[in-house]
Amino acid sequence: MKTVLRARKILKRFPGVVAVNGVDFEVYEGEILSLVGENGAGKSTLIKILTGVLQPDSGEIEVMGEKVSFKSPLDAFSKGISVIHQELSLAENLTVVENVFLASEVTRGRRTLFSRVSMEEMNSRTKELLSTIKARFEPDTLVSKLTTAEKQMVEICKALSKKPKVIFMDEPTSALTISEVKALFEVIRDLKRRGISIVFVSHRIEEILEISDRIIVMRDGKRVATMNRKDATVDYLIKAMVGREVEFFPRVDTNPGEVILEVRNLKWRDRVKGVSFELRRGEVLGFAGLVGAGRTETMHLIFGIEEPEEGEIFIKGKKVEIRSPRDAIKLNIGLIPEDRKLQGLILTMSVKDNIVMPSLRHISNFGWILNERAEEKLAEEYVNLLKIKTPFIHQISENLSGGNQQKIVLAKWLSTNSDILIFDEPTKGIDVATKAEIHKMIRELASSGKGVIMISSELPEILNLSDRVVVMWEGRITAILDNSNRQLTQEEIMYHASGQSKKVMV
Amino acid sequence: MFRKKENSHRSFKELGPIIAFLSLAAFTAVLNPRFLTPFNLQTLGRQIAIFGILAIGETFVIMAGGGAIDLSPGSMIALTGVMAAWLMTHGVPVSVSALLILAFSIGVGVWHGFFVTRLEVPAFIVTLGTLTIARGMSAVITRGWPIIGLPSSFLKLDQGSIIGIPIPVWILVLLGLIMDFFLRKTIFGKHLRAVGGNETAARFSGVNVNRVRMITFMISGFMAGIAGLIVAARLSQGQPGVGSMYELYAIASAVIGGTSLTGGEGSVLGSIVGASIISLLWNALVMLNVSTYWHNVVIGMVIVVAVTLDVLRKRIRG
Amino acid sequence: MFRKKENSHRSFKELGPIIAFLSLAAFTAVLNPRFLTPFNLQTLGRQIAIFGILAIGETFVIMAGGGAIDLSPGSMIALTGVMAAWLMTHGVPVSVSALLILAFSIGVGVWHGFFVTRLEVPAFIVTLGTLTIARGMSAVITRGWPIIGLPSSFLKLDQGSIIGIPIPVWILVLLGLIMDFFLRKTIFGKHLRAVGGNETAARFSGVNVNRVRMITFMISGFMAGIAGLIVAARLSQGQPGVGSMYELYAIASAVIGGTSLTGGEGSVLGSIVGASIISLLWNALVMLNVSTYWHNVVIGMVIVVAVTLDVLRKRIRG
Amino acid sequence: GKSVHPYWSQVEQGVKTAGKALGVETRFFVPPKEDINAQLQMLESFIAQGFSGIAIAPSDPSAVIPTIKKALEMGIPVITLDTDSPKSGRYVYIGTDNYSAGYMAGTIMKKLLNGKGKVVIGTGSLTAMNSLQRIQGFKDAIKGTNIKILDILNDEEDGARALSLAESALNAHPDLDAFFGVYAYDGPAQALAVKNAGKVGKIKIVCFDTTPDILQYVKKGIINATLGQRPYMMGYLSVTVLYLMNKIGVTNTLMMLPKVGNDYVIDTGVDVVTPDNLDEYLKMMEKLGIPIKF
Ligand SMILES: Nc1ncnc2c1ncn2[C@@H]1O[C@H](COP(=O)(O)OP(=O)(O)OP(=O)(O)O)[C@@H](O)[C@H]1O
Ligand SMILES: Nc1ncnc2c1ncn2[C@@H]1O[C@H](COP(=O)(O)OP(=O)(O)OP(=O)(O)O)[C@@H](O)[C@H]1O
Ligand SMILES: [Mg+2]
Ligand SMILES: [Mg+2]
Repeated sequence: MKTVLRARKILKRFPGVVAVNGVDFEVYEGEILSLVGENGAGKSTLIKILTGVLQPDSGEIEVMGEKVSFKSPLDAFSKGISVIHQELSLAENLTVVENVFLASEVTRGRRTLFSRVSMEEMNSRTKELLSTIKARFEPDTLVSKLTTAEKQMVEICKALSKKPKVIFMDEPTSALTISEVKALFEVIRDLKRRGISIVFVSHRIEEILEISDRIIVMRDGKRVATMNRKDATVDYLIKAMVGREVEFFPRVDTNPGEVILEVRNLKWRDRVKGVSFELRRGEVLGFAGLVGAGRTETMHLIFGIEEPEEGEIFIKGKKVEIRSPRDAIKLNIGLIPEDRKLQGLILTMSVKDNIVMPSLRHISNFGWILNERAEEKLAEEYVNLLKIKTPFIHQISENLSGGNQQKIVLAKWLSTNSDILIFDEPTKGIDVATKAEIHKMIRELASSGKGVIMISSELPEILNLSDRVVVMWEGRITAILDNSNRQLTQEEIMYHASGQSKKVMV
Repeated sequence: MFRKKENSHRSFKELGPIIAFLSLAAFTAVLNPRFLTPFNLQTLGRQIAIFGILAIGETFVIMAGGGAIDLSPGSMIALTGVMAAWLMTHGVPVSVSALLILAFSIGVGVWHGFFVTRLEVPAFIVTLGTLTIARGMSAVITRGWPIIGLPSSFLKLDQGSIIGIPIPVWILVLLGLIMDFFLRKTIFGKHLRAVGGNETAARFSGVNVNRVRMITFMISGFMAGIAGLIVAARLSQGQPGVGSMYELYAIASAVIGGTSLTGGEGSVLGSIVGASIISLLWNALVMLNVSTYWHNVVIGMVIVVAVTLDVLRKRIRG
Repeated sequence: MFRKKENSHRSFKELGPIIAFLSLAAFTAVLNPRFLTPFNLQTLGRQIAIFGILAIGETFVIMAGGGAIDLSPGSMIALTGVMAAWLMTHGVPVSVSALLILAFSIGVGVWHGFFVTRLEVPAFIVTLGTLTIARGMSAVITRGWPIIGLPSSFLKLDQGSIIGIPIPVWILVLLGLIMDFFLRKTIFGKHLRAVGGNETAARFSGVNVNRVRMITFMISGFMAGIAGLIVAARLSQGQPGVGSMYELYAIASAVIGGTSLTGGEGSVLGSIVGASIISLLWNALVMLNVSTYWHNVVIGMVIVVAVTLDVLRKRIRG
Repeated sequence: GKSVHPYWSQVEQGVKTAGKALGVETRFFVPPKEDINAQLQMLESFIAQGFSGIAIAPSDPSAVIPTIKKALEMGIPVITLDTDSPKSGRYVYIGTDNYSAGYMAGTIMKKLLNGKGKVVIGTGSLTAMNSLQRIQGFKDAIKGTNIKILDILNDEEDGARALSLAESALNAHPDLDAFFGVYAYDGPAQALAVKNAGKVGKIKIVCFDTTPDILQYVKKGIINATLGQRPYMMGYLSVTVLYLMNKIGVTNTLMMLPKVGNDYVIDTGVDVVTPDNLDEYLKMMEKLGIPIKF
């Protein structure tokens, strides 16, 4: 087998951490290689080094046997190395085509900075690319108008447009639902057939086992194991990543109490078309649906991000007006938002400041003077509880790995002691072991008498955790399914999620 | 089909400012029909040219985002004018002087770009430095006295006209077309909007962010140089005191024309319309016999109202 | 342990500007020992007070991010001074006049806040409007004439001193302490940083973004009003032409002191040090007998160099 | 006019009064700050509006030449006031030019200091023509004496900065003998600085304009002399001359005016106000109908 890319003894330090600690790495031609490891293991950092975004402190890289040194992403592209970063990196103010061909624009004549770009050519090529991955939007759509999944597709198109030999995909599926993941895997297999190697990062074990030819495991910046697909099992993989066995939470019996939140006929633009449901104390209410089903928007209406055009919200039987997140917080509602970078975190602020932000009023003196000790105590408690990997709690949150950032967002809201907690894709980008911990926590929250809503695109998560499942399709609820005995199946949910039934069952 | 979409979207964005300009002009013309005399329109055109040229330069700088603005153009008008006059009165041929001046002002742009991209000094600071330094240098060179005696061939740059339209207006149109092309049709334009929209994404995609920023400052410097030459020709001299506050009006023009101060968005046509509104105000207030003491009050209000209406209009249309 | 780290981090941030200030002062004192005479230090202190007060206000506005700056303080100094003088010479008691002026300037801040938060007009535009309108209104009220005959009890506001330190300096210290407390020790301060860092995320965390922004403009307006009163007392008159360009120097002071123009970062102490550097320059250039023609050149260079060195220093330390 | 300044509002008063007396419509305009480009812009708007006469105080004598020529070509009589532009072809110049006024200030200073001493000049602009000419006149007047100019301070038309600079100058030069203030607020700023430093009487001040605060300091003897250029007269006479030009024709009007060489100049003269003649001056102003109260 030919080695397309080889790296030796890659080392990268950040203040307080050795992110990548002498890693050797190789990619063979036409293989699908999975790179796995806990949050903060160093996967993204390694990828950034191999794609020219970061420069290693030491180590060397070869492409097709030729020694290279990447000073910028452009150097890597020119050697046939493409990448889809963990954090989406699109210019939202540009159109799809403009993003896909950013920095590799097509011109008719000689290519200088002031050459006229050939929009026709780029449009038609983008159309082709979009159709190979079965995307349904037009090339001239503004990226800011797309959903997360659609943006992910744009990233894929962008990577493909470079005609690469290797594509690094850093957690491309974390924002996708099952059917989209399926479509993506089709694309990946097709690329493989065309001789392109894929390096794939994911925290979903079942995906890794499904798609990989080979698996490399990292822990604490080191490469700790390598295995072929046929040798890998779930337990073996997890043990290699975590270094110990992981306990999955046992089934807990639920006994839902009184209705704590009731929503009647919520409407907002053409995204939410009359949504009604109830949430009880002590239950986890799962929300399932395809991309764009309107789940996120519904929750935004409840949390006061947008005001509903019609409909009513009742909390503990009392009708309430929620005009802003502040109002919602006063009513003891918490929302763990979907987009951690945009909505969840203030990246320029420290881990501690982010965690305490919604609780400030409760832990400050006289309600307005900061209490540094109380803040530190609270932050440290949750850093330990969620095993947030950070050198100290005053670390700027931007410097944390993606999964650890997600944990901060969780910590922020878990620490508020809200009665109603809405999780929107809570375990996005979180490693297996921590995910199990978080699942346990969510269940415990419910048991302690809170009402929990959980939107998730990972059906196993929905099926394991929810007592009831609301399925949405195109802004409407198509079914509310009982799952108190954990008997629901993926097929059943998918059936309703594709809008094939409008019948509501309870 | 795609093209049509883009175009309809485009013409839309500048609609608000264009309406504002036309209604102001109509209002003035009704109250004082002499507003429409060719002589007055030429006067107005010359003024629009100066602000318009500066506003285009600012548009590029602002579009690159990161809070970048260029505070230097006003002072640079004075400095380049003085330098041009010095050169010409010291026997350097007109064309050579003009080229030297343009080279110099692009050089100042490079200086700005260098500090912003390599040393990561905020654009506000380095261009505020130039504002002060250039103002000071003009005084140093001239000891405050204007440099007079410019060759009459040079004065044509402002005072000449072709088919009744003053040369500065032609220059504005020409530069406007070129810059509009750069902004909308070229690789550079796409990169500029990407840098302004999401610098990290642009960098990860392989855009040479520093080069893009550098070019925006060079364009702004170049524009200030052109405006400096026109103003010198207009005044028939190198005047060290001219141009103060022009940068603020140029930035305001760009914003009135739809340029977003946080970067990524902007249009050449919009900026020219913005500059036209401000220039028109200067003219109209005299035409309408508004007491001189009230001029600033009215100008301030119109700027705020124009932008507010435009914001509201856009919001209502969704 | 964590605490110590943060503190050391803090004192550190302002170190660069403080070193710059001290070396400039030492340099001047060595070349002209008269720099250190009490009278001169009082002169310097009074000047620092004015810029310092304005710079604190700007710091709050800028920290809220979104490219917000307040261009109005310079003109507001003129307008509030003129208004105060008018009131006092029309028989309104000193304290009542002062309160009215402060209420008015906070009101102007509310006006700015209203346009920025409710109508989403860029702060640059609405405050540029005020810059122009306030300048115009001062001219309208006075026709260019100074308003004289202020009560001597009012003049103490500038000319009085306590244990040898001029009252404006005490005011600066007092306001500085209060504002530093607000910024670092209160929920408002943390919310302000959050809004400046990521407005959307702040909103999702329950921060009332509009209120935070509104308060920053009110603070800036209030500071301009205080500075206006001090300047009026200083000149013993309401002068319509005073304060032009102060806003730019105030913003520069804030940036020299470490305020990030993209929001989220800034410190009161830093801004005061920044203001001190600029005020010191005005004084030192005279002390050092630098030719007046070169003043602007030197001021521009020092501003750029001070910020550049600070940026480089921070970068080297990682 | 040139900028918003008490001086120009006195011109305006003269213009308005004359307009009323003669029954003609007058308009008065100044840019907010000295800006020659803005002034040209305004001048052109006036030409476009077809006024029957224009009196202008050019911010710069040569920059206005083409525009004045244009106006004359179009048959609009143009005269200059306050500042002249002799090469423009304007018919008359009304005023005392700033150079002579500055020269007179220098002469007074020479007398005050007995031909020996150190002076600091404060001005609002290093580029505006009136400032340059006043300073030039001053310098020429003290040429050959033992009076030394230590520094020229530019406050950029900012009164507060003028004060700071004056104070700094006092600190920097303990042996300073006198200040010369070029713009209206410079004299009071210097007077205040001298007063605060407790150097009243030790430091002489000569300055320009007759705003109430200046006269107040003259009364207290802190300002030793101030020069008034009679802006009211300039405004009044300008309207009168333009009125005549329209009524009886340009040539006939010119015949009645004082001829200097080949040129026509009405010298409005300069008032020198000192503590000794202050009362006299105030009475005269009252007679002219522009009482100054303080
Ligand atoms: N710019 C930075 N400054 C400081 N530390 C950093 C920086 N970038 C990454 N790190 C640290 O390096 C370590 C590795 O991070 P990396 O992002 O590579 O993890 P990862 O394996 O991709 O994790 P995840 O699964 O959560 O995405 C983490 O401890 C992280 O905090
Ligand atoms: N800012 C926006 N502009 C235009 N359309 C938007 C915007 N935000 C969301 N949409 C659209 O609204 C629809 C509903 O989106 P929403 O995020 O509520 O769905 P969802 O069910 O939460 O999907 P996901 O599973 O991706 O979270 C989508 O079709 C999306 O394209
Ligand atoms: Mg990662
Ligand atoms: Mg969603």
